[in-house]
Order: sequence, then structure tokens, then C-alpha cells
Amino acid sequence: MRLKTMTHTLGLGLAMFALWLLLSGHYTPLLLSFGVASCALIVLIAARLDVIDHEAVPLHLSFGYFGYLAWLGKEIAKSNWDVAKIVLDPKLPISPTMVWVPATQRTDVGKVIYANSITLTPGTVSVEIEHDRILVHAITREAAEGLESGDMDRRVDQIEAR
Amino acid sequence: MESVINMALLVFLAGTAFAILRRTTLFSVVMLSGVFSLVSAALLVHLDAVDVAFTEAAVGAGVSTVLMLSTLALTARHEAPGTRSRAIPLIVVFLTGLALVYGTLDMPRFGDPSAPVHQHVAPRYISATAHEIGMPNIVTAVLASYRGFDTLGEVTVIFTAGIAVLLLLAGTIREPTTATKITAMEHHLVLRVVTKVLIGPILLFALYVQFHGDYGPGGGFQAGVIFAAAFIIYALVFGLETAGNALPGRAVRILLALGVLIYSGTGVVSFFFNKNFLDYSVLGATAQAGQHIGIILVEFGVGMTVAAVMVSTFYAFAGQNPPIGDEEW
Amino acid sequence: MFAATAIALLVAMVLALVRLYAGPSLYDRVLAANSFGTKTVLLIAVMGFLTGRPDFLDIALLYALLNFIGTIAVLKFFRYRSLGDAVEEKAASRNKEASQ
Amino acid sequence: MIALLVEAASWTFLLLGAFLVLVGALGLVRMPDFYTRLHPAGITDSLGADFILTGLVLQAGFSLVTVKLFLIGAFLFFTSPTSTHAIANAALVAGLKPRHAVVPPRPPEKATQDEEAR
Repeated sequence: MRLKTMTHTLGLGLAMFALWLLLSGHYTPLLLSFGVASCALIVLIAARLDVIDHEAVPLHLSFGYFGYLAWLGKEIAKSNWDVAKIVLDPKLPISPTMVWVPATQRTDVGKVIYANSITLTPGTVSVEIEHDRILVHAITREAAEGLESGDMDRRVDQIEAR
Repeated sequence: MESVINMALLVFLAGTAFAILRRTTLFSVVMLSGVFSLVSAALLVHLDAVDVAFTEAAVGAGVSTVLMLSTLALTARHEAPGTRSRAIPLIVVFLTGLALVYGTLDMPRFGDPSAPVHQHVAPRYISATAHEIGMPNIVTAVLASYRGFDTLGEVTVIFTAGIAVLLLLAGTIREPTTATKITAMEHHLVLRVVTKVLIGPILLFALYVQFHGDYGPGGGFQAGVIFAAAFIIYALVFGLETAGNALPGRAVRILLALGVLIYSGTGVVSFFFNKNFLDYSVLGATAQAGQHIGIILVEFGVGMTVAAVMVSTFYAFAGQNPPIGDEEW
Repeated sequence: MFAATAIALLVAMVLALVRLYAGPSLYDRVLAANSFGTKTVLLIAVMGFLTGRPDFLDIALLYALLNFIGTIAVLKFFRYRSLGDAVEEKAASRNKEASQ
Repeated sequence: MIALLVEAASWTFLLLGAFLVLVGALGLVRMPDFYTRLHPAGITDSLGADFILTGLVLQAGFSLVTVKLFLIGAFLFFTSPTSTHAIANAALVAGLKPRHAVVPPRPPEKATQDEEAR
């Protein structure tokens, strides 16, 4: 087994056990041993399903990700406010637009983070992903232009950089 | 406030049921029944029947939509218009409804502690669970120990249903062909990555529910469904063939029987100690410890059978290549 | 205040039901059903606090984890017209003839 | 004093969340076509849900309940954009045209690389 795979396996096992401890709330020897057994079983199943890799256990983007989340939270709040204003406006001032925006991330995980960030901010939804671009439906021209400026794209690039 | 929520949810439930009756596009019926399941889960939570709500949630969110859609893929998309008169069925339904409403007049008030159902064995379960079984969740104690024999029957029903589905559908599964397969949505980036990340937590949640049935809502039935849901989502995204290679249908069928065997085997052990079937007291040093061990084993058997039935039913349905129609949606 | 939140959620659920019934396209219905699911998660969480028993959260957690399975099944259904491994159309009909 | 502040913050979050969920649901009814309806649905899924969960977290104090509420938020964070994307993609693939926007053609020169990229 390659070292990298081993790190991912270990990472998955530990993450699962941490999740068990958080969910359980009963820390008796019996339940803790069930927890260990469960995590071992999950790692076994995951290995069998071949889902242990950098995509399932994205250890490589641990730290930059939190800074990104804070920025994303701010963006989500802003765009929520924008869309809420549109909905409550009696005139319903929408100008729906569809554009392809470039996705410059190197890895698939990066592209998924980018695509899901686009969807999470109301006002823009990623509709289709191709290898280096994403088709976006935006509710207003401005929302589409905001994405085309490439700010979010660059920030996702940054958390990807090791 | 409580009753406002209650009424609102009941109205939703009735409204959804009427909408299901009215629609003839089966696809929207599938969506509506998803909503029906959500509302009934919320209602059951509100009525304090948390274990039942849990089951409803697991089945409704995890498997029922998938199974209904795979049935749609094999059959028609529109309800066939009825050809006979609707008058007679309407009268029958109306009279039955009247009879049922008449029946409710004699029923005790909702939550009435002097109602017969609360006078029979329930008080004994409630007072005795603490010292006889020693676990906080009385539902699990009743299900797996006091009424262990009933539950064995239920598991056998599920087992039989699984076998029946396999017998009905397995014969018509087509062999894998040499034709090009549009396997999987594996190239569907978002789904692939999110599924990979979430399979671990879903499996863990299933096992958490499995082993914490003694303390809170949950147990083998719910855990089995959630466990199966993890495999179903894997099969949806990575393709049935990949899933079949990782977890072959034969292995699932063995687990299907093994679960029931674990359950009844746990019951048989007590024969060797001159006790009744499914009397777990002999399994541990003290009667209470024995009960605990017995319940854990039995629930494990339940979970295994339920998960296996769900997975093999999904395999049987999805494994059929549907006739590709050009029917308008 | 939990009550106010719960009522707001119930009203939002009615609106989602309106969209679910009105459609017009199938995707509108899926979207409405999905949105209804999120609101149910929140309602169950709020109801746990309203009745003073927040251990109900396990059910909300379950929905949060599993509710997207149905949507994925819908996507697969429309993309490939099958939940299993769809075979390309021509190949499928050829296969059908061969088996007869 | 601090307890009072936490209480007030909690109610604020709950009411704001409830308001946003309502606005999202209203948008779901008001918007003219499927693709535009995706956006208000996103309000409910993102900030509406987060605010309500935050309000509940403040009520729960520091306990396992908090952890579970946080986990609900985290799982919704993964699953809700995924389902929205899945529905939108299903609609596009099945040929549902946006009523108020034009689907731009894909830039042709890169279409052939698609297969090799995988």
C-alpha cells in the first residue's frame, strides 16, 4: 500500500471515529468498542468501494479552506440580501443570464468546490461542468458579471495550491 | 401552539393525499409521495412517536423515491385512464369512511391515560423496563425483548418480501452485454466527489443508529435502511456494475438469510438452559446483562436483513434494462 | 419565538406545496419537493426545542444526510432513463432482438 | 447579562432565518420559470437554514445538541448545492429551455478534448 493511500485511509478512520464521538454522547467501554469496530468496518467498506483517495479525504486543502469559508459566508450573506430584495420587489427586476465561466482549478475537487460555491450563493447556479468551464444560470446580469470577474475562481485556486 | 402545528401537518397530509389522487402523471405522484413521507415523519415526531418517525424518515428519504423511480423506469409514466364507472367505488369508499368516522365516536380521547390500550400491558413495560432490561429507550426494550417474538415475525416478513421480489424480478435480469455502457454518472464531477465524501458519514450514521437504539430513537430497522441507502447512492453514481463488483448480489443474498439466522439463533440459545425461546436472560452473567446482549445481537440481525433486502431489491429493479420509449414526459 | 419560527416554516411549506402542485414542469416539482425537504429538516429541529426534547435532532440529521439521494435518482432517471447501467439505445434494441 | 444577550441574539437569528425562509418560499412561487426559481430556493437552503440553526445553537448552549445542529448545517452545506445542481443539470440535459435567457453555445474548439480529459 502506498504511503499516500495509507494517509488517506488513516485520515478517514480518524475522521469517522471523531464523528462517532460527536454523535454518540455515551462513552462507555462497550459503546466505544462498537465505535472502533464501526470505523474499522467503514474503512473496509470504503476500501472495497474504492472511495479512499484525495477526493474523499481532501487532506491537502485543510487550512486555506477555513479562510475561504469565512469569505464565502460573507458572499452568501451579500447575495442572499440581493436575491431577497428582488423577490420582495413588486416589479420583480430580474434579467436572467446564462454564461460559461472558466474554471481554472487543477483538480476535480477544486472544480467541485468552485461549482458548489457558485450554487451556494443565491443568484447564481452552476448548471453544467465541463473540464475547464462551468455553465452558470444567473438571476441578474450583475450576478453573472460578478462571477465573470473571476474573483471566486482565483480564491478557490488559492486553497488548492499546496 | 402544539395543536396548531398538529392541525397544519394533518392538513398538509390530507392535501398531499388528494393531490396524489388527482394527478395522473406518475412522476409527480412520486414527488408528492416523497412530500407525504416528509410530512408524516414530522407529524410522528410531533406526536412523540420518534422511533416510528425515524423509520419513516429513513425509508422516505433513503429508498422509497429511488425504488419508485426505478419502477417508473420499467413501466408507464402516465396513469391509465379508468374505463369503468366511478360511482360504485365512490359509494363504497364513502360508506367505509362513514363507518370509520362512526367508529371513532366510541374511541377514547387522544392521549387519554385511562384508555384500554394504556391499561393492558403497557404499564408493566413502562415500570419494569428499568430493572428488567435496564435501558432508557422503552420502545427498543418492547420491540426486541418483551415482544421479541413479534419482531422476529416482522423480520421474517421482510425476509420473505425480499425473496419474493428476487423471485419475481431476478429471472428477467438481462445478462451484461457487450454493448457500450453509459455506465455511471462517474464523470458527473459534483456528484462523484460529494458522494465519495458523504458515503463514510452515512455509513457511520447508520452504525451509530444501530448501536444507540438502547438510548434514543433508532435500532436495526432504521440502521439497515440507512446502510442500504449508502450503497444505493454509490450504485446510482458509480454504476450498478461497479457496485455489483464491490458487493456482489450473491453476498447480499447470504446476508439476507444470515440476519434472520442471527435473530432466531439468539433465541435458540435459551433452549440449552431450559428457558423459553428468545429469553435472553441466560446470555449474560446477570439477567439484565443477558437482556442487553440479546437485544444487541437481535438488533444486529434485524439491521443485516433489512439492509440486505433493500440492496437486493434495488439491484433487482435497477438491473433491468428498461424499454427505452420516446414517450413525452 | 420557536412558535413564530415554526409557523413561518409551515407557511413556507404551504408555498412550496403550491409550487409542487402547480408545476408546470417536472423539474419545478422536484425543486419544490427538495425545498420542502429542507424546510422539514428545520421544522423537526425547531419542534425538538418547542417540545423541550432536542434529541429529535437525529431525525433532522438523517434527512440532511439522505435527502439528496432522491434528487440524484431523478437526475440519473432523466439523463439515462434508467437507474441501473443504461445501454445505448441501438445496442439495447439489438440486444432485445437477439434475446427473442 | 450575558445570558440576556445570548437570548436576544438567538431570537434575532431565529426570526431572521424564518424571514429568509419565507422570502425564499415566496420567490419559489413568484419567479417566472424553472431556472429563476432555483435562486430563491437557494435562499432557504443557505442563509435561511444557517440562521435558524445558529439561533437554535445559541439556545442549546454548549452540548452534544450543539454538535448535532452543527452537523446538520455541515451536511446541508454539502448536499443542498449538490441537489440544486443535480436538478438544474437534469432539466438542461432533458432539454428544458430557460424562458428568459439563452443557453450560450459551448466554445467549439475545446469540445473534442472532453474525452481525453477524463
